Amino acid sequence: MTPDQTRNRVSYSHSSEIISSHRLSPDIHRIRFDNPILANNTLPGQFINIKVSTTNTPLWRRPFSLHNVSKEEGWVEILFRVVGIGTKMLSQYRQGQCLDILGPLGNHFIISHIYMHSGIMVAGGLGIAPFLFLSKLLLKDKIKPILFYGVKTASEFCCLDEFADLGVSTFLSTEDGSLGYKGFITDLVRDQIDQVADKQHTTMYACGPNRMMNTLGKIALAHHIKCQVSLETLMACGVGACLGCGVKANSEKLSYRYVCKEGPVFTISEIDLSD
Amino acid sequence: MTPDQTRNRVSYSHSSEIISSHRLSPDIHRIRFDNPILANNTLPGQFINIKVSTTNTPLWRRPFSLHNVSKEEGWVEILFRVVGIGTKMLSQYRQGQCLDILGPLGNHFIISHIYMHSGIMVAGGLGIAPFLFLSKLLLKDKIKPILFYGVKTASEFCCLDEFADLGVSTFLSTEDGSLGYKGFITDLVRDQIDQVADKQHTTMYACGPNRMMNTLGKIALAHHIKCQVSLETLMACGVGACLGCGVKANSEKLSYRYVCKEGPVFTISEIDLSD
Amino acid sequence: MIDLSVNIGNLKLKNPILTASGTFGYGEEFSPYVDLNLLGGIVTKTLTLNPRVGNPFPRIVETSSGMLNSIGLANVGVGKFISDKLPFLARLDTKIIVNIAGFTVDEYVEVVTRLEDAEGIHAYEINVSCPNVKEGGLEFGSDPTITAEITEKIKKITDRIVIVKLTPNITKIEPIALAAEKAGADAISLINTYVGMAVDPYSRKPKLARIKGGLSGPAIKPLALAKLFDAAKVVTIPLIGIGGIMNACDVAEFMITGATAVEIGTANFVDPSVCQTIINDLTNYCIEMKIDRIQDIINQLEIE
Amino acid sequence: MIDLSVNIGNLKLKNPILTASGTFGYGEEFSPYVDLNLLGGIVTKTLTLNPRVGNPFPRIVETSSGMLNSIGLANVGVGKFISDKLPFLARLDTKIIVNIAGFTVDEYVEVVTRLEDAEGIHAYEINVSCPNVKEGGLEFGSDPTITAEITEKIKKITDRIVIVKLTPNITKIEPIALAAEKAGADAISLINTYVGMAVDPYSRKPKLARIKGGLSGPAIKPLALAKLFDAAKVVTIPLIGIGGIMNACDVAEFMITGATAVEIGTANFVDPSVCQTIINDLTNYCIEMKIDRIQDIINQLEIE
Ligand SMILES: Cc1cc2nc3c(=O)[nH]c(=O)nc-3n(C[C@H](O)[C@H](O)[C@H](O)COP(=O)(O)OP(=O)(O)OC[C@H]3O[C@@H](n4cnc5c(N)ncnc54)[C@H](O)[C@@H]3O)c2cc1C
Ligand SMILES: Cc1cc2nc3c(=O)[nH]c(=O)nc-3n(C[C@H](O)[C@H](O)[C@H](O)COP(=O)(O)OP(=O)(O)OC[C@H]3O[C@@H](n4cnc5c(N)ncnc54)[C@H](O)[C@@H]3O)c2cc1C
Ligand SMILES: Cc1cc2nc3c(=O)[nH]c(=O)nc-3n(C[C@H](O)[C@H](O)[C@H](O)COP(=O)(O)O)c2cc1C
Ligand SMILES: Cc1cc2nc3c(=O)[nH]c(=O)nc-3n(C[C@H](O)[C@H](O)[C@H](O)COP(=O)(O)O)c2cc1C
Ligand code: FES
Ligand code: FES
Repeated sequence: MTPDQTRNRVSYSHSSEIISSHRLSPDIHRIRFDNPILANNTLPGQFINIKVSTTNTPLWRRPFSLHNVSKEEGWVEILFRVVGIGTKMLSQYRQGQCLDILGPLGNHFIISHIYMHSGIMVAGGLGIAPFLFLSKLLLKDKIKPILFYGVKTASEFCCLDEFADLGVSTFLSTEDGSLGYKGFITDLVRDQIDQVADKQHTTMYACGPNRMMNTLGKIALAHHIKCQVSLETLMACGVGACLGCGVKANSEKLSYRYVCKEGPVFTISEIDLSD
Repeated sequence: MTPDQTRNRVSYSHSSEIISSHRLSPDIHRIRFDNPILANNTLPGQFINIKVSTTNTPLWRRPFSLHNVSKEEGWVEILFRVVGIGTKMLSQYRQGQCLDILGPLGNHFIISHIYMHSGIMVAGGLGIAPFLFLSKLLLKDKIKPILFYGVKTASEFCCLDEFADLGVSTFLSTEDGSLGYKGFITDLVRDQIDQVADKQHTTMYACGPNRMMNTLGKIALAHHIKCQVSLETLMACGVGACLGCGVKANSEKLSYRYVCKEGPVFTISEIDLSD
Repeated sequence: MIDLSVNIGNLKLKNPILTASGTFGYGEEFSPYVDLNLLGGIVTKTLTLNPRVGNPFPRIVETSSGMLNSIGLANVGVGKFISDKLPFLARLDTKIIVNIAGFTVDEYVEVVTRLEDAEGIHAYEINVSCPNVKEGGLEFGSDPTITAEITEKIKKITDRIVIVKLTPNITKIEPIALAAEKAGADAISLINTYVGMAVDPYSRKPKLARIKGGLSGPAIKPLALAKLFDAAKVVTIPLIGIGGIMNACDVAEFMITGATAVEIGTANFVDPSVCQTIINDLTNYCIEMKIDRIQDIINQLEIE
Repeated sequence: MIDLSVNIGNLKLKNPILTASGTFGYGEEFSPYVDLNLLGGIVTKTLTLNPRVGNPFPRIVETSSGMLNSIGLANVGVGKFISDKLPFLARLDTKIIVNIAGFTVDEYVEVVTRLEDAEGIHAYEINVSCPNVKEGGLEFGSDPTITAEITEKIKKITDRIVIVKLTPNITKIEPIALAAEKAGADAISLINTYVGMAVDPYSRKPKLARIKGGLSGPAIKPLALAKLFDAAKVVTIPLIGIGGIMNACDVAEFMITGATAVEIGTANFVDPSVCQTIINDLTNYCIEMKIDRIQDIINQLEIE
């Protein structure tokens, strides 16, 4: 399926019950929602837009990647960091409470059975969120998942157990050297890329800070590896109406791509992350 | 102590933990807060002003009478009906969560040991709230508490057990006749007033809809009974600053009394409830 | 049966719920969330003569009960609208109101001229909140004379309903509303966004690339209502209320104050199916209030 | 040590935190909640020549992130202020700014004349948002000429600092700000409340007895900031920012945009000790930002 086709999929808004809410570290939380329709109609890279308050503050919904999904059990999970009022409120909801969820929204990572032997996921910080879901799909398609995952300091790592249980090959980095490679994850990717994958038969998936993804794009280009990046911007609507979520397109004439509708996943060559 | 003296008491604002929150009927709730300072410094008729949300909606605090207080155990209780967004939010907080409470605010019912043998409390609907606290104080002062309590239909009665346990003589009315006297509580008061109390040695305390209190005022006047009423108005600040909580004073020249500061308890003759 | 229909001049709307320009795309974006045929009408994103990519980012900021936007009239341009967007809209069983703007008076006229040849448009909404290039960027709509001039010139070249959408960024709305009425406007819609800004106290930068933007959402509802009240006192043509409407009670507030219809803007971002919810709830409101026709509440503010 | 002091002309404030007129009573009301001596200054409730009971009730309405008020300048009148309220204020170790208004130009002058004899006042804040009885109730402050006239006449009779408090209910703030500056104002404070209204959809009545009132609170912060930005571009006298400030970050936003000091209004209702909290947090903000003097952020908006 191409990203284009998913655009016409129906997306739903309805009240979903919280099945569980866990604090994984002081500021990272995981919430599981009961929502069979959503669980059955989403692909990795897509996101949901959650109304976190019952009042007008905060006014906008808050977007989160689908982190983990069980079609069988009919639930979806998000993984998030508390960074402001919306995520704070979200972290305080408890099992049994209901939230209004809109989704699935946006396009998704593209997996190609035809040429892919492996998929290289590169996560910076909370960019890890969509990759548990993606790993599962890669495995289902018999494609080897490889994860590069960088954070500032070791305590920020999430879900390492889950990735290990799935048998994902994992390369870690921390900026302070407290675990794994000391430095940026992009440097580790550059070091290891020749070893880990057959460049013709792999795709790189990246999610993290724009600077990280911009650097990765260059690495991918230099190595002739296909590269898809998942972007974050401010979003008022999430459905393509407000025109608030643009990124510069990689084109001669100034133009923009809208992340909620044309993304959040882009081929690196489509967009310009240079500033 | 006169109402005037209490005005200079210190009132505090601080975060109080919810010890318990119970739903007494579909729309009536009781919350107990841990707050020893408040419990030790308040008298019946005073109120607290609660910040029910952590955001700017709703913006104002919400005022509630002190319903029940334990100096010994250091807690205070409010009794409230869910009527809008603020009370809805309040009803959803759970044990262990904290809310910012400002109080005690306002003046209080005056109990006079000198002449009082009994105190007649007249409650309409949620006007019952302050009378549990008041009953306890009357009893402590060896003054007989008598309660007239009217609601629309029997299911709306609250705390009847508590009043019974204290030994408060209780007269009930419902508009639909489902329990007690059928009709308005003011009619029941008019019927019974000669029997229940020695007019020279009693005070009437009233809390409920303005119309009820206006009628009561007339009854009290006709019978030469002292009458104190507790009023409700919209309140932006609760501390005498916004000038939003006025009621007409009973004076020749138009003037207002401010409920949060000069009230909420007034001698019926001070104010004009006629419209 | 509750009758929700209202009339804007000779344009009969199924119900008073229109979508506000710039908050509902070209309609299509909302088809997964709303049965578009249920709407009173769709007001499309402001069209300009030429396509516009819009302002640099960030273009949006969330504020307390509101948001700022400086989208910069990004739109596909009148040509592409007619070829790519209008066919979808024209097939719908609802009224299509095309919002237009220009950077000179002539551009306003030119956009309408181009649209006159196209089918499926029921009305124009004239966005006079555009910066007037000749007058140093002050909004056209802050000057009654220019507002009248634009209205008159457009009325001359079309038989379609002409709605003039006013800016609230003015001392008094009355002279502008009167000027639009005198110039032949069939209706007035009000209001567009209020000029606002926001600053990041840490980076010390404005939160919008273009520094200032337009405030919308429930924060401005009391202001919008007061402007409507003022306009309702002086004009007799139908008024369309806009500003911070989130639910059916808000709609009733505006209609009671003098609006014949309303437009729903920012609320669509919070809940893309809100218009449908509001239409349902409006029926319930009528039932609760024992009203057969929603029309009966228009301008029924009770003042002592 | 962080230096929070700022100067309004030759008036040195301990810190930029003032209380807004009408939201802090005559100071005394807040003594249980705030150590008044810690404040940059106290701006008192608008005084008029004669005492006023104010408007009928309801006078206040809560709105989304804001509130409407139509208190109607209820106040004790200048005489009783001097005898009953000022003695308490004069004993405090903070600056006392007395806000005044009139219903004619002469009344403004008369109120100041009366206050000139009293001790303990550091500055006047002139509330020009009053309805001008002669001009059919339009606010004095919407006319630059009248604003200048009031300012000039008051400047002539006092050596105290004169701050002119502007209304936001105007198309452009620049001409009024310039008029006040040219007429000799030592500083400008902005803004007063925005005209708004609210309706009860069930009773169909306005929620305020006087129909319209003034909107304040966080809802209007983006609007107030934009007005401040506009004024800061044209005048050189110090500006005092007002509108929706709830916390120290908001204070920083206003100062970066051009305010030398700020006034805290509606926030006092939500939390009567908010001014003290803000002063503390402002020190923390400076530490976090590695700034020694809060003055250094004034007008430091970074624009590309
Ligand atoms: C498609 C998409 C998927 C996302 N997936 C995840 C996820 O899986 N897990 C996760 O933790 N976060 C994710 N985010 C980011 C998340 O939406 C924001 O962290 C959240 O909206 C912040 O809300 P808040 O109210 O807590 O913060 P605010 O109080 O609104 O803001 C706090 C800070 O965060 C910044 N911020 C706010 N919203 C965003 C945003 N959308 N993108 C970047 N910065 C922002 C603000 O500028 C501010 O500095 C995603 C964002 C997008 C657009
Ligand atoms: C001194 C005082 C003591 C009070 N004690 C109690 C009490 O012990 N128990 C209790 O249940 N309630 C009490 N109230 C009333 C209580 O404060 C309101 O019910 C509450 O503020 C409503 O908040 P809300 O957000 O749920 O309603 P909103 O959404 O704000 O309003 C819902 C409806 O309630 C009305 N309303 C709102 N505030 C008040 C108010 N202060 N007075 C009257 N009507 C109001 C509104 O006009 C509206 O019709 C007291 C009020 C005062 C002033
Ligand atoms: C993101 C955004 C874009 C807008 N674009 C336009 C526009 O192109 N033309 C226009 O006339 N109004 C535009 N508006 C203003 C709305 O149509 C409406 O007048 C305003 O938002 C107030 O209504 P609301 O509070 O319901 O949003 C826009 C508003 C928003 C929030
Ligand atoms: C209840 C109330 C009463 C007010 N009274 C006055 C007044 O008497 N004089 C005056 O100049 N401003 C008055 N104001 C306006 C405030 O001083 C301030 O300019 C405005 O509220 C905006 O600031 P805020 O959003 O921080 O409240 C009043 C505001 C409120 C809310
Ligand atoms: S978030 Fe509104 S268009 Fe993308
Ligand atoms: S509630 Fe503000 S003065 Fe009483």
